[in-house]
Amino acid sequence: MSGIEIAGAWLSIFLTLCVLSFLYDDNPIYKLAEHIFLGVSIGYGVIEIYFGVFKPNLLDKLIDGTTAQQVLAVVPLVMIACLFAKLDKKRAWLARFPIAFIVAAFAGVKLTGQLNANLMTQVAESIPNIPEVWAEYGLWSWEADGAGVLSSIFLVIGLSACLLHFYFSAPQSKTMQKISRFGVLVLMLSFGASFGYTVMGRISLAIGRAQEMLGLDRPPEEVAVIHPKMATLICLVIVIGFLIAWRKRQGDGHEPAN
Amino acid sequence: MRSTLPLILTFVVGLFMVGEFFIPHWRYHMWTQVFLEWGFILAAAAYVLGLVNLVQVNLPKVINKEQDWPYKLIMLAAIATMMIPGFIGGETRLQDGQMYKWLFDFVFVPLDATMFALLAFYIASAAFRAFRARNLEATVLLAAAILVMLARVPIGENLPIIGTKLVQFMNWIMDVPNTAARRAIFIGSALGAVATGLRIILGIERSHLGTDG
Amino acid sequence: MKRLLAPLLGLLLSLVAAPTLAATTLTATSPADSSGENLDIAWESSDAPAGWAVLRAKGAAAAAEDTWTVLKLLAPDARKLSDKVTTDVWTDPPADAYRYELIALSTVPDLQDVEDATALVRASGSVAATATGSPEGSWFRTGLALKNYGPMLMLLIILAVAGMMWKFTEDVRAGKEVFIRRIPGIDAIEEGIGRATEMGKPILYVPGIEELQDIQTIASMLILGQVAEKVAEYQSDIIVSCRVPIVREVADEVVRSGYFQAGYPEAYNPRNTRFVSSEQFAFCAGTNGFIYREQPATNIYLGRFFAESLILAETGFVNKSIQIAGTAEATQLPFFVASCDYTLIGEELFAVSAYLSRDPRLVSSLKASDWIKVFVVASILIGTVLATFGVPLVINLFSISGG
Amino acid sequence: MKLDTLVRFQNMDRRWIFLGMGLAIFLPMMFPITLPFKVDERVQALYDAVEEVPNGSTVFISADFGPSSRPELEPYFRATLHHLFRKDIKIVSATLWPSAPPLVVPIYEELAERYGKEYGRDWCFLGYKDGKELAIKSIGENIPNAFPKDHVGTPVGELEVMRGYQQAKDFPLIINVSGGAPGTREYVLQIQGQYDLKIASATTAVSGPDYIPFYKAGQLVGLAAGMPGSAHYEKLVFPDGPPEGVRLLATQAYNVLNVGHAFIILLIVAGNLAFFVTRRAEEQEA
Repeated sequence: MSGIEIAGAWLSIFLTLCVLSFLYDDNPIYKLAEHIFLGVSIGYGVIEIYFGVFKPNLLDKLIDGTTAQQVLAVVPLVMIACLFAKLDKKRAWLARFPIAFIVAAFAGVKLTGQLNANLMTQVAESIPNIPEVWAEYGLWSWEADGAGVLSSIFLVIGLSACLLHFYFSAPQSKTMQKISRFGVLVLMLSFGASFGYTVMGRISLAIGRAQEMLGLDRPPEEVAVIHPKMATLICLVIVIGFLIAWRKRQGDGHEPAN
Repeated sequence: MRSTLPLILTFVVGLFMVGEFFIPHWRYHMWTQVFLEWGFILAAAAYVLGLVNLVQVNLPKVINKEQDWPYKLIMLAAIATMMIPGFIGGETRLQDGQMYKWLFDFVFVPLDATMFALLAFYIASAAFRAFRARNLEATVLLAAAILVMLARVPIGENLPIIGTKLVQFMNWIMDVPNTAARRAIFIGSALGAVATGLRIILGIERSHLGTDG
Repeated sequence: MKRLLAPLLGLLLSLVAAPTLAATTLTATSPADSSGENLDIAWESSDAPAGWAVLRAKGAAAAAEDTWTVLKLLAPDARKLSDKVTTDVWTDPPADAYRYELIALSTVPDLQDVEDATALVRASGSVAATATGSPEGSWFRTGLALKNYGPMLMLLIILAVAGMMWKFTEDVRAGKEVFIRRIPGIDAIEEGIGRATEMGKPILYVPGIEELQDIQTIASMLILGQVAEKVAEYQSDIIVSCRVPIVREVADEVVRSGYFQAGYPEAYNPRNTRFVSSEQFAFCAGTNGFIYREQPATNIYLGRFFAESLILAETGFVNKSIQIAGTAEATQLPFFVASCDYTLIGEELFAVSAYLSRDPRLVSSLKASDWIKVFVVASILIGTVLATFGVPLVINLFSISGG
Repeated sequence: MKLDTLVRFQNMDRRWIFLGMGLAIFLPMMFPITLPFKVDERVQALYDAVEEVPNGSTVFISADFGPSSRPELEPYFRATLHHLFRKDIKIVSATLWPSAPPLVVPIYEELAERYGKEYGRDWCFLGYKDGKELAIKSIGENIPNAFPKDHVGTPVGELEVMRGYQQAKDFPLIINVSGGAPGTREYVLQIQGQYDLKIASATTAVSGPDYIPFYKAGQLVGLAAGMPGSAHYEKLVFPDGPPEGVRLLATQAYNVLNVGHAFIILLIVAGNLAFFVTRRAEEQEA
């Protein structure tokens, strides 16, 4: 492990704590980390898009592509020129052509893509084979997590009710209101369940950060040179010390946003 | 011309791309592929405009020493600090020993992961605040959340008597009502997408094309 | 004639090939609804060699400059292979016909770092069967060969929506009123703009974090146009925070035209339509900064969101902003529901621009989707009944496969 | 207890909650507790799908995760590599996430070395491809076209493991380690149905519920979601505990989650109790 990597490991722990200080309040040390993050991420995005898309798909084709590729690459070049015309107020209208092109192309391809994947397939999958379900699970089977005819019917009715909840162009009759309410309840059940399901993932992320700060994610030989626990402790003292000093300077009158 | 031509372009390109699904022939697909590639190149080129926008927004703040200007300066400097070694490193930029890789590993990654990890805290405070049994809908929401949270970890599973049933019931919620709700959202969005797509292709929605004649 | 030929042919074959391999037959057929780049290779055999190898050459008849490629080595029980005849149609367009050789391997060769794989494979076994096939591209996908009526139904739905949009627009023009149910979340957008104006604070608009190719982003851009127009009418400010540069450029155009529509083209400040960062959490941190430091009175999140949804919404809550969110991203809806004042669920997002504008042509598209929705619900219910009696008609109607 | 205190409790400064959450994560890491758990049916299906792949054949792994989803998915990723290499299954891998290569390549190299697997013959990594859904489409149709070279610049034609694997349907199984979009949803929607592919997914806890309908509909052959998914998979791959030099990070973290969940549940319950007491009091006053 080189010195520069050890320095990197310490820096990364320090930056982690800077971001966590946002949990207390928006503060200068967080703002510093935030703006470094913004800058680095923008630079990263530009570099990756240049080497990932721009160079292979445009520059390389223009320079060493076949004739067909070179001719085809001229079109996006012209469109880029039109897009950049935005910078000049008088010619800004030229940018409408590339924007029209890109919006239309993606809208067109997504139209069938969504229809295929999110409507056709989902409907086809939503029609249960009740005799088969009956033969396999009966009315309700705890062992199979509640699979059975009851659940199949619930699925069909719940789906229909949710869909009808999104019916916009008619006043809701009494029956429709009831169906719609049932649809909302099914939606809420799903949202609550998803929320609960997600909590785990979010805590896992924090565990990941804690594992790094305590050095649990590294082999012992690296821990021996980096001393992550020590780094965490020192950085923690610096960050907390800074926060106290900053709060004092702000005076007692300042009520932090909670 | 300034407003009609973009509409014609929209119609022709949009219709052509709808055809992508219905016409499988490779002679057609070779062109739809090219169109999409052009779209990606165009989106990539817009990064230059994005940078211009960033400088336009932030540089005047630095020059006029507006509030928070030192941070804006740091940000602009950080952009350069990342971009220069990136271009110098070229194809090898992500190999060990490159400055770009070092910045990625020790600045970008921890900041990114910690920003994400803030969610562990926010999700707790959001749950505490929002999950109050004010009415039937809210009660269903909260009951489902608690049940799933409990059944998802070994504590719930190991509860005496109800443990196994709890996990089975959670799976039922995920499999049945959750599937119903999700499918309804998928199907609804697909319908919305069709309507939106058609409105664009047919030129009914045109706010993205400007209006100043 | 046939009776006479068969034994003759058998005799001929037995002279050419080893007698044990006479039982192997090879076919190369073009799949239905294909792009014309694929051939399905299948063989039947009673043999049990150590493995199979399939070789391919271009053209229907043997030629001197034939180049054979080893496609794949397969396990003894394999009986089929789907071959893609070209990997780049621009430089190597599909030929009219291809020849295939099936080789029954006596030993499985190791082709790692081998110069002439074809020779090695040939030396490791004997030709069991040959076949010729022509890849045929289809110019129209019907799905009928597989009893999938999905593609046809899809075309029908698209045409029906377009047709209904035209019909309902005509109805409106003729004076018929189209009713649209109240959607509180959308009404809240207008209230939020009014509130921001009263407080003298800006409005924050986040069009999701997806690329422009996502239909939710496109829908959000269309809504932004309506919102900007309202903001301009109220003489308030709108900050648009974008993750994707091309989205910022479109947003810029959309907001500018909204201000123009409202009659205040000079009031638009392009610096308020911002590119923040293309990385998800950096974008999130930057947008958080806007919420903390520019104190918008109303935050509008419409589009496709991911994990940043809750960070943004919680920061907005602390800032005491009115928050309206809308997305079709099911995973994030729970967080918006928990943290925002109003949440538009799924399809409601796509209804916003029509609802806000009240343009009869847009409103008519809502009514058209409603009809398709009724058709879908009816299909599911009828399909379930039919399937219970063993009739899979509706399932076939919605099935899409092959390609 | 005073009513006033209960009202204040309901609107308490959220930083107390943050502090509590921090402790709920930190303390059990310092003082671990372990509880037994059963393997989920969907994870079992995922494991069985890998078991069904004949020894010696080749699977495709799309490793689509980044630093942010790494804690949840890296343990699964490692476990499945142990599983595949142990079974002598070859691997062709690629990613749609730009931040994935620096993360996954070292893991491949480490485990390939452990099992004596050779690059190019037993496994290969084709690197990152931009284009999201479009890239997935080309994986479905034409892998050599999407990835003309591997991550170190070798033309794919020279990789023996790639011979005969030109499109997704050539693989008996596709494993998608999916941290979000683009990921399993896009794989299923873009190419699963069209080519009738066998796709298995390991994903984050957040995406899990989204993919269950796919599993139910048979569009996925198996599904491991979040830290529990990874922990369950670790248990299946190493039923008798980890061998020398292997750490089961997910199993360890799974137990930390217990406390985090319990903390949030307690918060919600306490919040609601306070809410009911104050509301009743308000109703009585009114």
